This record gives sequence, structure tokens and C-alpha cells, in this order.
Amino acid sequence: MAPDAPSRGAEVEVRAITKRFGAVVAVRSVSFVIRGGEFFSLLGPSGCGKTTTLRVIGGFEHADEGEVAIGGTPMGRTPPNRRPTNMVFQRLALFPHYTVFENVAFGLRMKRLPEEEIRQRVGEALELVQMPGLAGRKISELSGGQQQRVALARALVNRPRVLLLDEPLSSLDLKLRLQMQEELKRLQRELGTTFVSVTHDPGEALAMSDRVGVMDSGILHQVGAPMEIYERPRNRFVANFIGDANLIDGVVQGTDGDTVAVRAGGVVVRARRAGWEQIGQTLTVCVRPERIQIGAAADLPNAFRGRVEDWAFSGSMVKYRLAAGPVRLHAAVPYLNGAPLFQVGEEVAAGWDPMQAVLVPTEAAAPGAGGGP
Amino acid sequence: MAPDAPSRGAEVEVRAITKRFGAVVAVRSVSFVIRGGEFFSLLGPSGCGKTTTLRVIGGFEHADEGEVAIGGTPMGRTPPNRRPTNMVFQRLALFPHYTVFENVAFGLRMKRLPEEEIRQRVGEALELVQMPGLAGRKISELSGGQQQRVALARALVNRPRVLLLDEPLSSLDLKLRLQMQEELKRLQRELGTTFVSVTHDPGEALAMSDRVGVMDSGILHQVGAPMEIYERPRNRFVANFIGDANLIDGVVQGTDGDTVAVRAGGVVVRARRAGWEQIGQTLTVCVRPERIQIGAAADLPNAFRGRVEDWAFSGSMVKYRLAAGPVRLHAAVPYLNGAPLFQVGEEVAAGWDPMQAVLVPTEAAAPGAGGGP
Amino acid sequence: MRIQGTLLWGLLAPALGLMALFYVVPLGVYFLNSFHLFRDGRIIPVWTLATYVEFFTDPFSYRIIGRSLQLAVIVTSLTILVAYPVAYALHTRVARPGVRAALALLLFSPLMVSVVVRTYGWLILLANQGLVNTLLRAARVIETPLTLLFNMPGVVISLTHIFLPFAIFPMYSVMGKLDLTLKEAARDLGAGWWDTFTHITLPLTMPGVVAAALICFTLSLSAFVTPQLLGGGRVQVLPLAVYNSTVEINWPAGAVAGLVLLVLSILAVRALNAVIRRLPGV
Amino acid sequence: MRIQGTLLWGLLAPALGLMALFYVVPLGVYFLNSFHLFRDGRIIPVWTLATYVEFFTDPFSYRIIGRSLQLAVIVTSLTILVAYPVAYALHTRVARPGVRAALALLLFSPLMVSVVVRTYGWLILLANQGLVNTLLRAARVIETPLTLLFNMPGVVISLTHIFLPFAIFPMYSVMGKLDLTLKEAARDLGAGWWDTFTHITLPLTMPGVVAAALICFTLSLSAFVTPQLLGGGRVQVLPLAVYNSTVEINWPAGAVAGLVLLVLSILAVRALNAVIRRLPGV
Repeated sequence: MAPDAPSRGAEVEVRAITKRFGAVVAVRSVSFVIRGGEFFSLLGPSGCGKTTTLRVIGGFEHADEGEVAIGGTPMGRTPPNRRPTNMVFQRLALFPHYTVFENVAFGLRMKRLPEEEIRQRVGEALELVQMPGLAGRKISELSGGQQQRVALARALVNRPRVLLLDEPLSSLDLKLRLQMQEELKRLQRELGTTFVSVTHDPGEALAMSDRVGVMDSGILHQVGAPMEIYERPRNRFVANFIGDANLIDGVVQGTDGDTVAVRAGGVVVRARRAGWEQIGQTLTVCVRPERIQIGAAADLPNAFRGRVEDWAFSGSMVKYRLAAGPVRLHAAVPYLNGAPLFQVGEEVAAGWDPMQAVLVPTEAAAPGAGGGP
Repeated sequence: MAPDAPSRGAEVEVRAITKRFGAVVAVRSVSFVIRGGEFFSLLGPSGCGKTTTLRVIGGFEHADEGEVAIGGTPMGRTPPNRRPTNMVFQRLALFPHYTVFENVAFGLRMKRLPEEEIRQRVGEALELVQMPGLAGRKISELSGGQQQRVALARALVNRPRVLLLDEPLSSLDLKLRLQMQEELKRLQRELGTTFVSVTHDPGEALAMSDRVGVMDSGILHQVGAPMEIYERPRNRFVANFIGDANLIDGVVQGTDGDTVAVRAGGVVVRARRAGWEQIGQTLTVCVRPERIQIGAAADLPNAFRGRVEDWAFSGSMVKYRLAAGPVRLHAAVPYLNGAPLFQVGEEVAAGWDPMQAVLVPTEAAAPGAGGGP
Repeated sequence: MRIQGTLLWGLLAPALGLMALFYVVPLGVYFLNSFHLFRDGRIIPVWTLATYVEFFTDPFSYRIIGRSLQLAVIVTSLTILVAYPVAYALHTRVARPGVRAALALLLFSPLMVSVVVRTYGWLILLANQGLVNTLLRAARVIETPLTLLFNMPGVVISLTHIFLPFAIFPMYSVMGKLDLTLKEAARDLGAGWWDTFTHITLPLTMPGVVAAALICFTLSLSAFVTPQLLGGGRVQVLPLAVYNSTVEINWPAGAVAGLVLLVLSILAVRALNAVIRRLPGV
Repeated sequence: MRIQGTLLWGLLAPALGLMALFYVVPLGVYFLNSFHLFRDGRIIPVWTLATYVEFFTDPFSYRIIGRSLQLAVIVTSLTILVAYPVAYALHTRVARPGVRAALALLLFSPLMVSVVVRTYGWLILLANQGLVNTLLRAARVIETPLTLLFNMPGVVISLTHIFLPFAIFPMYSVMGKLDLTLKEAARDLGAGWWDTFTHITLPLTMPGVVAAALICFTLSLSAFVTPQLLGGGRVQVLPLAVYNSTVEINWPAGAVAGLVLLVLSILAVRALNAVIRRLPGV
């Protein structure tokens, strides 16, 4: 992540686009702005409209309503071959009948550049993705990670204003995916190109992006920096989709300085004030499992007792499922060698710092649905 | 996880099985014992031989050498339809031309049970997987999670001694997978059936299993309880595959009580003594990223200074990449709202409690390769 | 990526033109003859249904139709019965690559040999003095030679042989799409080989069987060369009636028989398509 | 799940038996005639290469072979040229479901109509007094009627029409396997429609083109009914030579011609198979 990424102003403007496929509305009046030199991710479950949005930006689909401008120029119905964008496709779409070299050279050949220049730029692009010396290979002779790099080089060699990435890492296995995430970030920072990525993996979006847009059912719910959407999700969907979340429905009892007390089935829990809450209002307290302390939490303002229903070891964490009356909580406690474990059935104290819990509206939809800056 | 799972002795004994496909050795002399009523997982990357091992247990493949005994009876070349096992297949393999009811009833019909009993047992099985009322549906009308449940019910309705699960959750998306993990554990505990699962997802294996066997390249590297293999990996492969690991190669300088000092490229790091290490020996120190403390670590016995090269936000953690001379470290620091962040380029102190670091042999292969209980 | 509609229809034009000019129009014109009259060795261009009435009042017509349908049904059934195990064997891949290649060559080679050459081969084999009868008599299995030529059995056997590849193709292709783990799942649930076959493999490969039946039935119905050469005039089927009438310049009668043949084919296609649509998993 | 080898070969037996008894044996026996002699209207069962010598020293034989190959090459090229755009159009799915179904019906309907019926349709269309000449003369495009019947053009056109579905099938099937995102990728990299077609679509669908060529070439080479009925004896090709010789009881000459036909087919299949194997991505 590059917090000091150069901001060159609006590079891609998506203005209220709507796209239907027959009776299905894939994208509903989505607007957002991607800044120049930014790594932007569209995040959401499959079928949420994120890929359609990316394809509208690339010119592979045309929006039924609204429009897309790149670098200030409205794109209209400009076909993909005349847009200043290049795409890395989900299944890579490498040309199986060409060598690595010819794959990467394809875009330059289409521009009828001199052979000399093509040779040089392809060489540079392959070096950039750390694949020199494999130019003569067939695509089928490459590993998954190498194919991924060729797909990147084939797009980047054209020096697009905006690079579009459609689930670029989804075909790789875990270890390789983590490694390629780091590399994509490095490339983006080195080149300063605007990257627009689409992914269904919250971890990937959080780790790579300068800003993330969270989509579901064709609606853009929230756009923000990774920490912002994790810390202050705008609604239940965002809270639940980005990481694990305890969502406790309750009624506002009163406020006390920076915190608010919410009664949820016999238990009173506290959270950070949002500003829009009112006494008597039904709303939802969202608290992340790793912010819940158990065992020694009796001195926290909203401590209560619960019973361990189940636990699971995940490596760095032990995840407990607790029942406190009608409220069920997931807690993730760092696990250190020799750390005490609570057993199933054991009674424990649980609680959290109220400033680590936030309020979200109880209804599933966002208050100002459609989102976007 | 049920630490008090009833141990009924050796339910499945895998005795030195080897399986070749043409010139490829898929499984190399693998031995282990699965106890009755246990949730056992075989974990490894794709192509490691875990699925072949499971298929040998189920009778779908025959071992070239060695044998499998179930409940003390050697299986020999007994075909799958005469083994006391049932399988949940990776792609579920539900019969598309049958209803949910007929899918679940298939095994009972093959036993020529009376219609009355079939009806009753199918009903019970569907209730067990929380799918009552959908018996008349077509398979194609079900969601992925529902299909998963039908596949489970179809296997469990036959009351197998051993249930085999071949990557049972790999087709589900993240949220549903986590939910089904909990449910599989619940089912296993309720029924007391021996479950043998195969997975490439370390998180899934750690969370669900009583014991895990880690495989690679046809070799069983280590068998143990989740915490045991995470805490005390027997070799580099296990350390690296189960979660993230910092592996620092160095030479043993000396020991001091419970700890050992290892010199690695100008830096001296400390780890818990293993017993087999010798002064002057080249070996590898393994320390988990979440056990590394940064910032305020100056008072730890093996603190040193490093530079932040990169960081990524993952939700509950911030992951830093540090460079300390030639040594590169990954550190995962819990992230709380408002917690201080270190920026790229910043100099920080880093270190760990030596008891949280373990020694593994430097060579890639395990010292006593072949593993076993 | 979709190319413009205009360009696309431009691409289609030659084929559509060819079809229209050389298929729809001539067939239409030919079938118009069915409304004319044939008297005293020449065609009288009046508009009448008389030829239809003649055809449908002549009991011989029904014998020809019956014979055609009988031939088609027998050949189709026989072809499927022989082809299904072959497709199944190829599918289960028991044969080693070499064996499989040899099998495939053997099975599909009939397509490479002209039907004329093949038909004369059978003449030799099946004749009264032919190989089969000679062998059977030498082995003292029979006294008088069996009549295998110029009758139904000969035509049925040779058509079955010709259509074998056409039947194996669709069944093999459907079997290739069959998820093999379904068979493993059935075995796992206690089904033996026969139960697995009847409950899983056969129902799920029925679309291929019906497609093969459709192809064989239609081809059998309109087969001409084999009934003509091997039937020796004794296997009267509709295509032969069309040929004979037209050769005698009785185009009206030929056209009526041709139309009846076309209608039968269409009905068969529709019936089998309806079956396909009702199959599970389609 | 693999079933036992014994059972499997049991399943294969009927087909293998049928192939052996009704294909390999009769063909072998028929071809044995090529080593016999035909003199004074009867076959003399001596063992000699005389019939081969006669065939290969007669210039007329080479004219027949040349004519056969010429017909096969022309028909194959024409069929592919017409069929490729059709397969492409069906593949890109521009047509709405209704339009596509109508197109498919139109294209594949020739298979449903007996070759005899179809051939007589053409007779009407292409005759000197036929529809085409009548229309052209009415429109004053020509004065004297064009000879379209009983010559090469008529045979070529009708064979092209018959083989159209056989050529569309394999090309359409290969196109269906073509990853459409490859075309999107080419567009994304700056290729227009034509560049995408020549650099991506055409090379990647060549296996289908070669398969179609193989089928059309082999079928053209051994086509019998159409050259017989529409060629009017003026389009002398090998299958007709086989037929004519055999009808004149000159089985030795027929067998030699048949063997030459078989060898040509095999050579064509091998050549095109070699091409397929060298194609990219196969």
C-alpha cells in the first residue's frame, strides 16, 4: 500500500451507469470517481455487478443509462480497441497459438510499430514482470503464475492510462496469490498507472488497494480506504462482507459522552456514537471478533458473562463462539504458545472497548443506497 | 473441536501404502492410524497425494504396495460398494436425474430395504443436515450450500463406520464455507462417526480437525493435533504450508537454558531448544509473523532494528515486511482503531519471545520422512 | 464481441442462397408435380388431387410405407444395440491408446469406402454361392444355401453396418460429458456394476441414444443405394418407389411418394425431439 | 470405475463381429477379384496382375482419377467457403433463438430428404427447359439455355449442397470450444474486426476447417448417386467406374478401381490428419 500515491485528479469517472441483461439489472445507477495513479478495487460477491462495471469501463459492454469518462473524455460507444485502457482477463485469455513473445507483442503489432521497437518494448515488459528469457516458450509450457505474469505484460506493454484487472489472481493458489498481490502493488507503484481491479476476496482488496468500492446486487454500498470501510462500515452488508462481524440488534437506551448504550435482549452493550442515532431507535452494533476480549474483561464498561459453545484453532487466532443469553458472539483471541484456552461449556467474561464498536442501520439496505463520492 | 472426542482405538489403519500412476509416484509409503470417532484431515497442496490416499481408503484405487484396514479388517481389493465407508465427493456427484429424496434414498435402495424404512431414514437424514421439506426438489433447483447438505445426507444415511470427505467445501464461497465448517464439526460430534477429510486449506484443517496429517509430493510429513503441527512443525514444508512462517537460516552459536542462539547474517536470533541441535550446526529458526512484536520490542532478548519495506492491511491485522540487514521478516500486528501505524521506510525495533520460535532442519525434506503416528 | 448484423447476414448470404435456390425451390417445384396427372406415358399439367387419391387408395402404397417403417425400426434398433456397447467401451477407456486407435479406425472406416464398393463386397459374401453359405455347407450346418441376398436380412445387416459410426458418434459424445464421479458415487453407495449401469449410466446417456436413433431412423427411411443394389427389387421401400416412378417419367406419382417420405421423416424427427426434451437433465 | 476386461470385450464382440464379417471379409474377397482376369464376358480365376496393368496403362483411367480428384477438390473448397461463414454466424449467436432455430432447420434439413427426391428436384431446376433457364431467358439475360445438367457444374453444386451440414457440424463444434474472451482480448489490445478474425478466430478454428475438409473430400471422392443421376454419364468418376465395371460382370476391373478409390481416400485422410496434428493448440 502506498499512502503517498500521487493523486492526479479524476482519471475514470463513472456517472450513474445502469446496465440490464434482459430482466436482470446487473448495475443500478452506480457512480464513482477513480483518481489518477490510484489502485482502486471493486469488491463484492459473485453476481454483484462488479465485473459488469469493469467491462463497461473497458468498452466490452455499453451502459443502458449513464456514461463513463476516462481522462475527462466521455467514452460513449467507443469500442475497446480505441480506449486508453487494457484489461487483464479473469481466465487470462492468452493466445494459445502464439509464443510468450507474440502474445506480449500483439498490441504493438496492431499499432504497426517497427519491429525494432516491438522487440525492445516486449523485452522491457517481460523484465518488468520478472519473466526474461522465456519469450520463446509456448503458453501451455508455463505455470499458472508465469501465465499470470505474461497476461500482465501483454496489457502493460501498451502503456495504458488505466489497467483493468478482472479477478486477476483467482486462478492461483493461496501462497502464489499472496505473492502476486505484493507484486501487483509493486508494479502499480513503480509505473504510476491507474489500476482498477475487481475481486470477490475482501483480504485481497484490503491488502492491495488505495481505495475499495463495495458492491452487492448491482448497488455500490460504500467507497473508501481499506481501514475506513473496515472501521466504519456504512451498513450491515459491508460490515458482514469485509471480514467477520458480530452484528447485535438492539434499542438505543441513552448516550454517555462518546459512547451509546444499546439494550439487546437483556444485555446492555456500548458502542461509539455515530451522531445519527436517537434514543428508542432500533439499530445494530457492529463489533469485530478480534476486538472482543474474553477472560479478563470484567473491568470493561460493557462486560458480561457468556458460555463457550465452540472453539476453533486457526493458527494465529483461536476463535470462540460465545452465548450470552440470546446474544451470540464470535471472538477471535490471539493464540500464543502456552496461552490459556477456554473449554466448551466454560463460563467466561467477555466485553470490548466501546470505542471499538460502531453503529450501523438495522435494515439490510444502506440509508443512502447508491453510495459513491 | 472436541478435545474430549471418544477414542475408540484404531478405526482406519493405513500401512505403508504406495500408489503409482504410470511413472508418477502419487503416494510414497504412507502410514498412519485414524482413531474411532476422530475428525482426521489430510492437508496438502494439490497433487500432494492426499486425494489418492483417501481414494485408496474408499476402495476407488488400489495401492501398489501396503494395505488399508478398517475396523481391524484388511480391505484388500474390496470394491467401494462393499466397504463400510461412504464418500462425499469434491464436486458432490449428486445424481442430476433424481430428486433430493431419491438421491438420499439411493444407498438404502441398493440395500433393498423396505420402502417404509427408507422413507423414515431419508427423512431423518434430511433433518440432520437441516434440509427438511425439500425432499421433492430437483438437484438443479438447489443452491450450492443446499447441494452440499444433500451430498452429506446421502452419505450419512447409510450410517458408515467412516465418512470420507474429498475437499467437501471447496466449491462454496468464503462465508458459506466457514458456516459449513462449523456444521460439519457439529455433525461429527453428534454422530460420533469417524470423519476423514481431505483439504488444501490449512485454515479449514486446523479449524475442523482433531488431528491433521500434512502431505507433500506423496510423503506424509507430520501427523498431529492442529496446535501441535502449528507450534512444532517438523520441517520447513510443514512450517511454511500451515500459516505464514518466517524461516531464518543460521548457525547455532550456543545454548542458554531453554533457548538457543543462532547467528543469521550478522544478526543473532534466539529460539526454544529442540534437543537435537548442536553447536556449529546449520539450521532454520521458524517464527510466526503474529509472534513478532515491533515498535516497543527493545527489551526482548533478541531485539534488533529493521526498516519497514511494505505494509498491508488485512482487517484484523496489519502485515509489515521488515528488512533487518540480510534478514527479511513478516510481522503481523493486531490492528485496533487508532493503533499507531509504521510507515514505509521507518526504522523500528523488532523481536520476539524466544520460546515462541522453534528450530527446524534446514534441508527441505523431513529428518525421518514418512511420518506416521 | 459481436460483429454488425449487416456484415453477418452478408456472410450468411451464399449459404442461404444456395439452400434456397438448390433446395427449397427445386423441392417445391418437384412436389408441385404431385398435383399433376400422369396418363398414357406423359405428364398432364392440370391441378388435381387424383395422384394422391390413387396413392392412398392403392393397398400396395401401404405395403411400401409399412416396409419402409419396418426397415427403419429394425435397422435403428439393431444399430443402437450394437453401437451402444461400443460407445460405452470406448468411453470407459479400457483399451490402451493403440487398441483404441485401431478400434476407432475399424469402426469409422466404412465412411471412407464408397457405398458401391462396399455393396459389391456384400454381394460376394451373401450370395447363394457366397462365402457364408459355402462355409456353412462345408461345416455341414446347413444343406441348402440360405437366402441372404435380395431380401430384408441382407439390407438390414448392411444398413446397420453403414450407420454404425453415425450412431456411435452422438452416443460417445454424450458419454464423454457424463461425470464419471457419478458412477463412483453410485458404487460408493452400494450399487454393483449392473445397478450403476441401469440407474446412472443408461438414464444419463439416453439423450445420446435418442439422437443416434433419430439419425439412424431418418437415414434408414431415405436409404436408396443399399435397398436398390442388395434388395434386388424385392425390398420395396419409398425411396425406390420415388426412383422407379420418376424413371418411368411418372413424376406425379414419384412426387407423392417423395412427399410421404418427407412427412414421415419430419414426424419421426419431431417425435424423437419430443422424447429428448422430456429426458432428465436436459 | 472400470469394469472387467472380459465383460468389456464381450460388449464389443457384436460390433467387432459385424465389422469383421460384413466389412473386412467381403471387402477382402471383393478385392481378391482384382488379381483375377476378365475375358469374353466371364471371370477367369487365375492369379495375375494383368487387370492392374490394364488399368494403369489405359489413359482413360487417369482421366477418371483426375476427374474424381478434381471433383473432390472443387466440392471441398466450395463447401468450406460456404459453410465457414454459416458456422461463424451460428457461433457468434447474433441471430435470435427463433432465427437460429429456423436457420439450423434449413441447413440440416437436406439430411432428412432422400437423396433421390433431392436429385430429381435439381433435374427440374437445372434442365434446359428448367426453372433457372426459363427465368434467365424471360429476363433476357441469356439467349440460348445454359447447360447446367449432366455436366460438372450440376454435380458440383448439388454435392456442395448435400455436404454443407457435414462441413458446418465440425466447424461449428470447434468454434463452440473457442474461448470468446480471446476475441475480447484481441479487441482490447487494439485489433479491429478483421485483425481479430485473421489472427485469432481463423487460426484457432482451423482444426474444424481441416476436419470438415477431410469429411467433404472423402465423401466427394466416393459419391455415387449424384454423379450417376445428375452427371448423366458425362461425369466419369471412380465410384461410377466401379459400378459400371461390376454391372458388366467385369469384377476384376471394378475391384481394381475400387482399390484405387480406397487408396486415394486413405491418402487424403492421412494427409489431412497430418495437417491437423501440426496446427497450433492441438
